[in-house]
Amino acid sequence: MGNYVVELKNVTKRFPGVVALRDMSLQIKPGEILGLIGENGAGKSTLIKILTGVHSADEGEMFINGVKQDIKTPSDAKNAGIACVYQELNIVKELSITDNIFINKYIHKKNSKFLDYKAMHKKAHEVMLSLGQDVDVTKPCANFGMGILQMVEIAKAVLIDAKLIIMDEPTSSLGEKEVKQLMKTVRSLKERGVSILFVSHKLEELFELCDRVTVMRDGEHITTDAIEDMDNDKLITAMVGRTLNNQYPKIEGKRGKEALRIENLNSTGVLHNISFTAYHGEILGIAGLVGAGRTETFQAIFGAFPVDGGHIYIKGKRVTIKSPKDAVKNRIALLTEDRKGQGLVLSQGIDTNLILANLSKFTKGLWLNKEKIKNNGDQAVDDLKIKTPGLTAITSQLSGGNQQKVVIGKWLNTDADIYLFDEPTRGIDVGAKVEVYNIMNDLVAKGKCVIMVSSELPEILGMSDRVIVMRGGKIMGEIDRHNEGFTQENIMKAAWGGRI
Amino acid sequence: MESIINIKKILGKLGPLLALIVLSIILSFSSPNFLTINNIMNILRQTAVNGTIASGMLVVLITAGIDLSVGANAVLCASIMGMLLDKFGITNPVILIGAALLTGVLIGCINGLLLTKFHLPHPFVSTLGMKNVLCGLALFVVSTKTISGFPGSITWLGSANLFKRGSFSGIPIAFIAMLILFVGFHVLLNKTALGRAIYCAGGNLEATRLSGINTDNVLIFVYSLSGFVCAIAGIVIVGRSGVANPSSAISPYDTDAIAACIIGGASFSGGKGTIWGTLIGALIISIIRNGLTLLKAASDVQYMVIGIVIIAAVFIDVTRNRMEEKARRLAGK
Amino acid sequence: MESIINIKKILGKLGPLLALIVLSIILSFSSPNFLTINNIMNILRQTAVNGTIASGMLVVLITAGIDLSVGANAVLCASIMGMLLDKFGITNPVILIGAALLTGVLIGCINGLLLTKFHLPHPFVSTLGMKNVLCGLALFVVSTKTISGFPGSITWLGSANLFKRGSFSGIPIAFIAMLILFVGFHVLLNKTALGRAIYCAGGNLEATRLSGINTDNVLIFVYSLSGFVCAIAGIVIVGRSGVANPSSAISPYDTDAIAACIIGGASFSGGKGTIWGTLIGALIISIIRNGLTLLKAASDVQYMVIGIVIIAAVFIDVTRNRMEEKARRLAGK
Amino acid sequence: GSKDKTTSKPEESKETTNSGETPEKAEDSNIRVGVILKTLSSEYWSYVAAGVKQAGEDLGVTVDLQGPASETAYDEQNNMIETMLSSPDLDAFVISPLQPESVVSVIGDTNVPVLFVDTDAPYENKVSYIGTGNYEAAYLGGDYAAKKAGKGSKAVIIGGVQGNTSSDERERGYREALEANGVELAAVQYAEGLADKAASIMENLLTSLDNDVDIVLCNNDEIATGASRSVEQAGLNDVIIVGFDGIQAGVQNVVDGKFTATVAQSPFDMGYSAVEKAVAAAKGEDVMKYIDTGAIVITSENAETYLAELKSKLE
Ligand SMILES: Nc1ncnc2c1ncn2[C@@H]1O[C@H](COP(=O)(O)OP(=O)(O)OP(=O)(O)O)[C@@H](O)[C@H]1O
Ligand SMILES: Nc1ncnc2c1ncn2[C@@H]1O[C@H](COP(=O)(O)OP(=O)(O)OP(=O)(O)O)[C@@H](O)[C@H]1O
Ligand SMILES: [Mg+2]
Ligand SMILES: [Mg+2]
Repeated sequence: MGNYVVELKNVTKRFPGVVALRDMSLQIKPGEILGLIGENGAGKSTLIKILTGVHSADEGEMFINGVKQDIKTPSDAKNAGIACVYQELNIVKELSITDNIFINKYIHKKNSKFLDYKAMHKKAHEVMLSLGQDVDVTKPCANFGMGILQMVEIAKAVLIDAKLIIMDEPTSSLGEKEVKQLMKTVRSLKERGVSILFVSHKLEELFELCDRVTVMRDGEHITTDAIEDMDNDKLITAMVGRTLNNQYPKIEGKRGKEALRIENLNSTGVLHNISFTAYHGEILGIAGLVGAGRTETFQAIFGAFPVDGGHIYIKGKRVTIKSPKDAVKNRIALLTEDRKGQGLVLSQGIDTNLILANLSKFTKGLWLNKEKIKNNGDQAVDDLKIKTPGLTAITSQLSGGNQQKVVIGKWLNTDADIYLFDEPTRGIDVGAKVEVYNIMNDLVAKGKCVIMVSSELPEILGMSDRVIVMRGGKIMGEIDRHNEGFTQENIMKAAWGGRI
Repeated sequence: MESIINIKKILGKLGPLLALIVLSIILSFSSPNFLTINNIMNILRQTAVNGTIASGMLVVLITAGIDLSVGANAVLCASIMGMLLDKFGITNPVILIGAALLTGVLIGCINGLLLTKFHLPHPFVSTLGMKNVLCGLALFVVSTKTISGFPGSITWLGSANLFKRGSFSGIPIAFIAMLILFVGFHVLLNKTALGRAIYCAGGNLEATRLSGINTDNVLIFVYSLSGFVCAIAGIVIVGRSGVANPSSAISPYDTDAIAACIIGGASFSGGKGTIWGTLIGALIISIIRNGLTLLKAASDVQYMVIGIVIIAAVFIDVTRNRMEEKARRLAGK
Repeated sequence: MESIINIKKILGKLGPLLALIVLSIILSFSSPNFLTINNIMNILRQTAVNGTIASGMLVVLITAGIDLSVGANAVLCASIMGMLLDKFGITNPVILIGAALLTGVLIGCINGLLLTKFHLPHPFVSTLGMKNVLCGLALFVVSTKTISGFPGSITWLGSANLFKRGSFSGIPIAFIAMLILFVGFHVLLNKTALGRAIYCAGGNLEATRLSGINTDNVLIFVYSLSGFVCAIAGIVIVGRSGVANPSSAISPYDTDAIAACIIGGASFSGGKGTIWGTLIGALIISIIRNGLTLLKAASDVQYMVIGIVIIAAVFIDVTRNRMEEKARRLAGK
Repeated sequence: GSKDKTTSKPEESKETTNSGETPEKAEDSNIRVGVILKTLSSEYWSYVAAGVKQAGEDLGVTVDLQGPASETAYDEQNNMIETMLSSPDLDAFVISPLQPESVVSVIGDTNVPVLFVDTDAPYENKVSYIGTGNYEAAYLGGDYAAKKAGKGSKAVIIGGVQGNTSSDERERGYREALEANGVELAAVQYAEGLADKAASIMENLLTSLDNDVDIVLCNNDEIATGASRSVEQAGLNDVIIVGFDGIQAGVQNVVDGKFTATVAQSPFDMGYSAVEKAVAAAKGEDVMKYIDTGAIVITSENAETYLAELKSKLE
C-alpha cells in the first residue's frame, strides 16, 4: 500500500443523469508517468477533479502515501502535493504571466508582507524559458495565444514542488515544438521523483512517455498495464470496446472546380500576402507551428479578423466578407479552435447550439419549427455519437470531446460549401476522431471543400489531399498528396522556415 | 405533451411562485382587506407600470446587459406628450401616442447603438449616462412644468377598467395590456429564431457572432424593444397619475424593474430568465407594497420588508435549485 | 526600471486623465472662478465622500461584483452615531466612530456572506435588497429624525482644513484622509498577495479557486472593506453636513461611485481597474458638478451635461484602447 | 432639538438687523446675488426662480441662480453652497435649505449676508427669512379641510419623503390642524413625490379603510393628482383632497373640481422679495428679520384668478 503516492479506491461519482465514475480505482507509483486514456465522456476529467478536490466523490476512498485522506478543496490538494494542469485553461487573462504563474504562491520581500515582483518576474521568465518560451512575462495573458497559455499552466504546476502533477490533455493545443518541449519537461520532472498522471488522446505520446497506462470506459476501470505490454490496437480495443482498422480512413475524392481563392490577404503584423486556392471535393490541410497565423487566416476569411487588404473569391466570383454573417451567407463554415469561448453557448442546450448557425432552416415563417429542431437534433446526437442525457442538456455539462462534436454538428447543419476546420479533433478520442474524419470524407464526397488547420502532423498527412505550410503569417509552400515530398520531414522543414 | 412540459417549466419557477404564495397567505391573515376582489384588482393595477418596464428589462438582461434609462425614458415619453399638449395644443391621440412610442424606441435604439457601434463597454455606463440626459430632456421639453389635462383617449390605457359594475372596481386595462405584451414576449423569446438569438447572444456573444448572427442588430433590437415598452409605460403612468411630471424621471423605476426580473429568475450574466418569472417577480413587489400600505407600515418598515423580500425571494430560488440538483444526483438514475 | 513602468501605466490611464484635463481647460475658460485656489479646494472637498465610497466600490468591481448598498450603509453609519448621540447622549468620539466602523464592516460582511455562503447569484440583488434594508434601518434607529449637534471631534474629519489662513480656505482634511486611504488601496492591490488574489478572483473566479485560494474569504474581505470605507464616508458626511439625515440613505451615492470607477477604467466583468483611475474618475465627476454650478446651469442642462460626460469619458477611453491596439497591430505585433 | 426653532410664527417681526459686517457700497449694476433654491427641477421652484429672475431684471443686479437636481440631493446643495460662497465677488446670498441644520454648518462663518427663502434655518447671522413656514401653510390647508369635513371625520396624509424637512413640516402642520379640529388621522403614507405611486397608495388606503375617508392631505399637487384619480376611480365624490404648492396643474384641478383646494405659498413673490432684500442687505440697508410672504388656500372661489395671475407672471 505504502508504495503509491496516490491511490483511489472504488470511487463513484454521479451527475444529474449520468454516472461519471463507477467503482473506479487508480494507483500512482512514486516517480512514474501513468497514462490515462478513455473515450470522450469516459470520466477522465471527473476523476482528476476528484483528485484535486474540485468535486467530492459520492462513494469511495482516497489514500495519499498509504494514508487515508479526504481532499475536499483545491487547497487540500495543493497541501497534499497534488498539482494539476486542467483541460480547460484556468488563466486570469487580465493579469500578467507572472501573476498567473505565482497565483497563490507569491514571493514576498524579505521580512515583509509585500510582494517581490522583481524576483517573481525573474523566476517566471526562467521557468517559461525552461519550457522553451522566451516571452515577456510582465504582459497580460490576454496578449498570448493558446499555446503560450498552456505553457503558463504547466509552469504553474512545475513551480510548486508537487509530488503528483496531473496533466489533462496538456498537448491538445500545442504544436510539435511545444509538445517536444513538454515531453522533455515531463521526463525531467520524473527524474526528480515527481509522479505524473498524463491524460491524452494521442496514443503516440503515451507510448513515448508513459511507464504504465490505465484505460477507462464509461466511468469504469478497464485495465492498467505496463506500456511495454501494450500496443496501439490493444489500447484502442480496451478503450473503444472494438477494433479500429484504420486511424485515418482517407477516401480520395475527385477534385472539382475552384471553391475558394484567397489573393494577397494582408493584416499588418500578422498575415502577409496569404494566397491560396481550395477546390471542391478536396481536403486542404494547413500545417504550421503554434502562432503561425493559421487561426488568423481562417478568422480573416470568415470576417472575424481585421484585414488591410486582399481579395476573396468564391467559385471564381469576388465577394466581400465583412462579418461572420457575410461569411455564412456565402456558405462558409468556421469551426473555431476555442470551443468554449467561440464555439458554444455553454448556458444553452445542445438543441439550441445545433441550430444556431442556420436559424432560418429551422423556422416556419416567423416561428421556430420545434419538431424539426428535435428530429434534427436527435439525428445529430446519433450520428455524431454525442454522449448526453438528452437533447436539451446544457452544453456546459458535456465532456470536452462531446462539446466539440456539438460544434461540428452546428456547422453540418448549415449546408455550407466551404468548411474551415480549425483543430477539429482537438480533445476528442480516437474513436470519435475517426467519426470526424468520416464526416470530412462525406463532405468531400458531396463535393464540398474542406480546409483543415491541425497541429497533428499524422492527421494532416492522413487526411489532406494537399497541404499548405505556414510560418510567421506567411505561406511557406504547398505539397500535394501524390507528390513524393508529402512527408512529415518536409512539412516540418517548411514550418521551421525552410522552403519546399 | 408540450403542455405538460410547459406546466413543468412553470413549476420549475416554483421558487418565486412559492415566495408569492407564502407572502399572499401571510398578508391574508394580517389584513382582512388583502384577499378582497377589489384589492386584488388594485394589485394588478399597481403592477402594470413596473411589469411593463420589467418586460423590456428582461430581454436586456437576457443579453447580459442592463438598461438604467428605463424610468427616465418612460417619463420623457410622457413629457413629450405633455409638451405636444401644452405647447402645441395637440390632443389627437394618434399623434401623441405615436410621438411617445417614437421617442421611446429612438432612445432605446441610441442605447443599442452606443453599445454596439460606439463600442461602449458595459451598458451600465451608457444607460446611466442616458438616464441623466433623459432626465434633463424631460425637464427641458416641458420647461419643468407638470402637465395635466390629457384627453381621455390618452389616459384610457392607464385608468380604464373592464367589467366595472357596482362595487367591483373592474379589471384594469393597463394590466390586461401588460399581459398581452407578456404573451408577445413569451412568443418572441420561445417561439422565434430572434428569441433564440437573444438568449444565445446573452450566453456567449462571440460564439453567436461567429455563428453568422448579426449580434449588433440583435442588441440594438433588444434595447429598442426596451425603449418601446418604456413608452407604453409612460403612457400608462400618465393615465394612472393624470399628469406628466418631468421631475419624476430620476425615480428608481429601473431598480424595481431589475428586481422583478431577478426575483423571477433572470441573471446579470445573461442567457437566463423567462417572462412569466418576471410577472411573478413584479407581482411580488406589488404585493409587498400593497400589503405594507394596508398594514399602514411606516417608511422604515416598508424599506426593510422590501429589502428582505428581495433577498429572500432570490435565496429561496437558489436554495431550491441546489436542493433539486442534489436530489437528482442522489437519485442517481 | 520600475518607475518607468509606473509612468507608462499612469500614461496608460491617459483616457480619463485626458478627459479631466480637457474638462478643466474648458471650464477655466468658461468661468474665471474655476481656476482659483479656493475653488480647487472646494473640488477636493467635494470629492472626498464619493472618492472614499468609490475606493471600496473599486475593489468590489475588480472582483466582478457590485455594491449598491454603499450609500445606504454610509448613511446608516452616520445615523447610528446620531442615535448614540441623541438617545444615549454619548459624545465620546472613540465610541461613536467605533460604532460607525463596526456597523459598516458588519453590513459589508453580511453582503459578502450572502454572496458566498448563501450562494445568492449576482451581488446586484443582495446589495439592492441590503440597500433597502439599510434605508429602513437608518430611518428606524433615529426615528426618522435628522440629528445634529455632533461633537467637534466627530465633525473634524469632514470639516477641518489644513493651513487655513486669510482668504485661503485650507486643504480639506477629508480629502487628505481619502488620499491616504487611496495609497493604502494602492499598496493592497499591487503589493500584497491578497491584492493579487482580488484581481484573480475577478478575472477568473474558477481558476482562482482551483489555484487553492479561498475565494469565499477574498470576497467576504472585499465587501467588508467596502463597508469599512462606507463607514468612513458616513463620518465625513456627518462632518460636512453637520447632521445625520436618515432620509438621504436612498440617495444615489452608489451610481456616482460606480461611475467614478468605470470612468477610471474599471469594468463590470472584473479583473480591471486601478485606484488612481478611480481618483481621476471621482475628480471628473466633482469637476463637472462644480463647473456646472459656476456656470449657473439650470437643472435640465446639469442633467444632460453629466449624462453626456459620463458617456464621453468612457467613449474616449474605449476609443483610445482600440486605437492603441490597432497601432500595436500595425506596428507589427 | 433645535428643530422647532427653524419655523418662526407667522407674525411680522419688527426687529431689523444690520446685515453683513462691512458690505461694500456698490453700484447696483455691480451687485451680485447668489441664489440657491431647493431644486430647479419642479414647477413650484420654477415660480420662485421666475420671481428671482424678475427681481434681478427689475433691480438691474446680477443674479446667480442655482438649485440641485432634486429635493433630496442634500450633498449636492451643500457642494453648491460651498462653491458659491467661495467666489470672491458675491455680495449677498439667498438660500432655500434642503436640510437647515446642515446648511448652517456648511455656510459656516462667511462675511456675505445670508438670507433664507421658503424654508428658515437657525443661522446666527441671518439677515432675513422670506417665506411662510411649511408648517404654517400646511396648517392652513389642513384647517380648511378639517373645518369643511367637520368633527369626527376621517383623514389620511400622503407625505413626500419621510425624514425630509419640508415633507415632515407639512405633515406636522396637517397633523396638528386635524387634531385641533377633532378629525381622526387614519393613516400616513409616503409617495416620494411620485404621482403614480400616490395613486397606488390611495387605492390601497381606500381598501384598508373600506372607502371610509373624508379628507386626503397631500405633500404636493402631483401627489394630490394621483390620489384624486384613485378616489375618482373608486367612485367617491365627496372626498376632500388638498394639494400643496399651487402649480398650474394643481390649480387647474381645483378649477375642474378634482381637488377641493391647494395651498399656495406665493412662490413668485417669495423669490422676488428675497432678491430685493438681498440687494438691500448688500447695500447695507436695514432689512426686516422676517418677511411673511403669506400662504393662501386656493379653492374653487379664487382658483381661476390665481391661475390667470400665475400664467401672467410666468410670461
Ligand atoms: N458538471 C457536470 N454536470 C453534469 N454532468 C457532468 C459534469 N461534468 C461532467 N459530466 C458528465 O460526466 C461524464 C464524464 O465527463 P468527463 O469530463 O469526466 O469526461 P472525459 O473523460 O474527461 O472526456 P473528454 O475526453 O471528452 O474530456 C460525461 O458524461 C459528462 O457529461
Ligand atoms: N511564441 C509566441 N510569442 C508571442 N506571441 C505568440 C507566440 N505564439 C503565438 N503568439 C500569439 O498568439 C497569436 C495566436 O496564435 P495561434 O496559436 O492562434 O496561432 P495559429 O497559427 O493559429 O496556431 P494554432 O492554430 O496552431 O494554435 C499569434 O498571432 C501571436 O500573436
Ligand atoms: Mg476531459
Ligand atoms: Mg490556432
